[in-house]
Amino acid sequence: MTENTPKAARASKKLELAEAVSRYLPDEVESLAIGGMHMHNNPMALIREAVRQKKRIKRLITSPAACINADLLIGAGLVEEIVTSYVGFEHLGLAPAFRRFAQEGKLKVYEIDELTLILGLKAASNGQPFAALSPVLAFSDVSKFSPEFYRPITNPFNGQPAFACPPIKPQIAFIAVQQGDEFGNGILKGAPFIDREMLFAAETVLLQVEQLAPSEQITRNPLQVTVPGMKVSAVVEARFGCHPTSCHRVYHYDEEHLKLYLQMAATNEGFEEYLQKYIIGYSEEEYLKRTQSRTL
Amino acid sequence: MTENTPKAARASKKLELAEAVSRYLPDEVESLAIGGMHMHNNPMALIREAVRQKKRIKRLITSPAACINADLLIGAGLVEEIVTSYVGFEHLGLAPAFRRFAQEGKLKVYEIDELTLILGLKAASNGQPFAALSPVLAFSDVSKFSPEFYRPITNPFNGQPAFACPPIKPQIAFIAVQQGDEFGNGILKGAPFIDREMLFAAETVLLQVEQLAPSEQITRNPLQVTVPGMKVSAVVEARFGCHPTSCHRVYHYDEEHLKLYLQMAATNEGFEEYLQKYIIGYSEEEYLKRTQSRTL
Amino acid sequence: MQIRLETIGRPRKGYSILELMACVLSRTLKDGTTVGTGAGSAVARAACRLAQLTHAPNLNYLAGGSGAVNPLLDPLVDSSCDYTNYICESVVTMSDVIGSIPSGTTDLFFCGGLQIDRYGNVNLSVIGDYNKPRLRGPGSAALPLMAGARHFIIFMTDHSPRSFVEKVDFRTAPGFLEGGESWRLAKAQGLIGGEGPLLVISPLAVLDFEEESKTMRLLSVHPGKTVEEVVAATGFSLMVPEHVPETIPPSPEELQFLRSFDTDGILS
Amino acid sequence: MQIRLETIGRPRKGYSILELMACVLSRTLKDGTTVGTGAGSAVARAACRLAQLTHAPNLNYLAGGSGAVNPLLDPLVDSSCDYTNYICESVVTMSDVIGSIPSGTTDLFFCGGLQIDRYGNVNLSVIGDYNKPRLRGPGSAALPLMAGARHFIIFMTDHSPRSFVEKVDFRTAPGFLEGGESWRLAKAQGLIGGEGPLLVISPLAVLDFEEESKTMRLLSVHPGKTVEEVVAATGFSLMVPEHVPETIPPSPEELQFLRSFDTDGILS
Repeated sequence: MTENTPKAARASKKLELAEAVSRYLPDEVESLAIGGMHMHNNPMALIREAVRQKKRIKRLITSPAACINADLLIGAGLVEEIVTSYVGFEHLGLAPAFRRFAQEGKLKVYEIDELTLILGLKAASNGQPFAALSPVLAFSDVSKFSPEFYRPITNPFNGQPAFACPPIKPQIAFIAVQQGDEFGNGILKGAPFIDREMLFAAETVLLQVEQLAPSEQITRNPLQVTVPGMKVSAVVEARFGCHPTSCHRVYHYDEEHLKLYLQMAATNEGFEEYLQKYIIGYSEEEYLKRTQSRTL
Repeated sequence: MTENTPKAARASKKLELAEAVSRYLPDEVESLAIGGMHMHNNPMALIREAVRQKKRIKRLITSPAACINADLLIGAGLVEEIVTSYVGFEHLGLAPAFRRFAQEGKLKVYEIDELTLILGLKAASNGQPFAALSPVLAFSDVSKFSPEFYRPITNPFNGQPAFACPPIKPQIAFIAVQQGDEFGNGILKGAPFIDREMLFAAETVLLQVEQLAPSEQITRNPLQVTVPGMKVSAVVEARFGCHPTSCHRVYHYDEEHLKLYLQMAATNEGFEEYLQKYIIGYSEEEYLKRTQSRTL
Repeated sequence: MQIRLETIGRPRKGYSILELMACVLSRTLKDGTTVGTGAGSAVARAACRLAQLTHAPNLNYLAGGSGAVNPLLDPLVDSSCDYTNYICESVVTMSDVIGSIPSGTTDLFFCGGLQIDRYGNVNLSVIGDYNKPRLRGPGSAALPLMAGARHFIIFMTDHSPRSFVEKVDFRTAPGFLEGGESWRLAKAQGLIGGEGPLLVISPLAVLDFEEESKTMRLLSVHPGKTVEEVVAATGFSLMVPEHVPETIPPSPEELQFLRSFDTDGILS
Repeated sequence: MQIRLETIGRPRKGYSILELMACVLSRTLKDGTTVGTGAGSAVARAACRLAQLTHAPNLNYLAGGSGAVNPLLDPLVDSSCDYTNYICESVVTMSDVIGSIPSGTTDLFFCGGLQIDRYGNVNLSVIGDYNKPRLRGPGSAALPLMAGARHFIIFMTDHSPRSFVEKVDFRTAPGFLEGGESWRLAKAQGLIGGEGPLLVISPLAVLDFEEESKTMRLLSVHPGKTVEEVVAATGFSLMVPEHVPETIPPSPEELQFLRSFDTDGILS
């Protein structure tokens, strides 16, 4: 293929973290989807930067199981409403900011089941008018309390009741991958969770890459490159960018730090202290130094 | 994990080709889904065996692009109706038996677009009452001529028209993979096409494996084992079992033989001659010997 | 990170309550079936793996949203989505896992809750008013789909009048609705695919549901617990048969298998 | 298998009609857009790759149902699902590819047909009666979704009164329906997401659609062909502007790039 060299160079999508967030996120984000599940593969560098830049989010859309990714944005007072199936810290406990804001009526929660969330995203990326849902959902209170996502319809084939969920089409999605190139091609080395569903449904995708590598290297086995560059608007390199959550096959979650967060975020004051101690005014490099130092 | 050895042995799902087809296919199959796309990864060994055993198929369900997999069953007079988006030989020409049977009114064709086919399969595996389809399909005649798959409905969110496709739930699916173990765990080394959608929608899956290997070897990198054994009823080893179609990363399609088939299958007599010369009364081993000998 | 030095070399005398629960659950799992587990379900995963190692070599199980099929639990870890779960046989998508509930292709699911009522309805969402709750729980996960699940087992980490309540504040997972009559009506209308909750396990007891009325019934009390304790810890009137046996404790063999993969002592 | 010994060392004088078509199509593709190709679309794939190598380095393209993104065409092959297409950048699912048509996330699709009419409606299904056709074609593929595609280009391998017809026997891909009025009505109702067919290319000519009436219009005739030939080969009254230029032939550079990856001479 030596004679087969393009005449013009391709544009790189690589940006600095702050630049990517400030360029692609309006100050009032209509809807933001955040990838990862539980304490794994959360795009935390992007999320911390959104906190630093105080981007307000009208609607936060999570994967079927959100964790500190959602909790941090909520605690920072940036989120008006959330579409989710679950926000928690799995075996470590409940999500403190989510809990506090919801209990104080300061966060509108659209609680929907995991399948509806996935099918809503798929309806967006497949250009479907809505996702048809099983009538069994009538027996759960989610269909009563989040009626926007469970519109009663009739199954035309048997006359039985069913539900319709509108397409869930995030304005922006934050996704973290282990490896990627400057054109936005990404490799999910571990679990894909529903990151692909999110990025195909979203209008604009910001890709956080643990390790940026030359494109020839990333695309050597294209079958494992399941995040296609064409869906990605900006690529940000962020080593340990999923911290304190895990980055599958690269590092484990930092249970100690997650527990510290849970403790501090239990009150408004503690949460504010957490932000001041680790995030606001600090670069990602400084964040990592500070969180790894046990003597601060 | 040495102390962690199961008390009882797991049952193998490995069967001889003839045994698998005779045990799992009734003489009148309600619906059969066949994997692969175009002249690639077609589960031909299973299909030839269904022809040998003269299994009648009420409804044949293909991937978005069927080839000789569908044409052979149709030419053998075994298929009553077909649900498909495309039956052809891509750059090599039209599908001769499909064409002849349809033109003579001996085959009911439910022609549907590719997305509807995929969404119908997904509706089955996701337990959805139906798949909601875009109103743009009203402008294509497929929605008029296959009304069973395009039931007019109203989008409850905006009052616009839309369509509903019923779940497509095959009774049996034939799927070919490059590598697998005796428990039905399979690795799609090349394109997955819509083989996974089919096998998740089907009640019973027969897995044709190019190369059977010990389970420890197959499951060494579980992330590439995307055909889970739990969905598979029987595993059949069939070397060159996709011939004359390709088996991605193992062998190319046999263009010479496909052209020979196209020529012979152009008439009823020629098709019958093809069956007698290569399939009926011959084992798969004999089939391969005969097709590879250019002097028969 | 997450190295549990304190558990290495811990004494292995007796058994913990989580080990007992894992053994009891394991025994209910049938060979050849497919079982789904969810978030924070180390006990459920342990039960599945234990069943595979003992009486159910052909059982298949899914580790929650990870999509991992038949993790070897090498070793057992807390998080359902931990990469360790990918030491397994195959991997399916999240949508494959969740879709298999309403499609009825997974035979049994495990689920947990903050509250459960006498008919097996489960609440994992809110306590108090939905829009300004006294306690905001994590949320529904896959629980609303349980009316489509063929069977499900409810795992309660607390057994007190706060968690075993007369009526759940929010019905996340539908159990037998308002009891036998309402259940049979919904079944007759063809709207419910599944068979309802099969079993409830708590730190005190094993319970199921009486066939006709679908009210919760005491099946066995764990060793060291009494019927009276269970009744007092239950916020509704529990159906108590005349003879309530003791829950069969883990056998030495069960414990040996369990600890062969729970080397970090997650269940201890 | 499929070794084309006869093409090795073939003379490379002039250019073939397929090479011309690939060059013309390539020039229509805009940098930074995403393009979808379908079954048996070696020319469309070649056009996309050529565009990447010349004026559109940031163009992305999909090789049909293979889900392969940006195949290097190393070398160009006939089948859209050939494994050779996986010498590429990334791989998406079939559903990702097809879903991107009605969702409007792919900017342009290529499609072909057995018949096309004056308003750009395309038939790939049947000629004659649907239930007992004179000719049973391969079938719809993704063509019915074209009313949702942002743009599409129609590639015709035959240009004769049999293929360019007054009215298609079966409307597989909707073009501008029954012309400008019907099109504007459907657009006004919000039922059509796309902008309709952009261009038609045949072995004789390049054509587009007049803005108001949406009837097919001759844009250029290929070198060596005449306006009269094109008109005679068209089964409906074609809109012919006063001055019809000649299709610009492949430049030496275009041919050099094209043949750098078409080493098997698929387009020769």
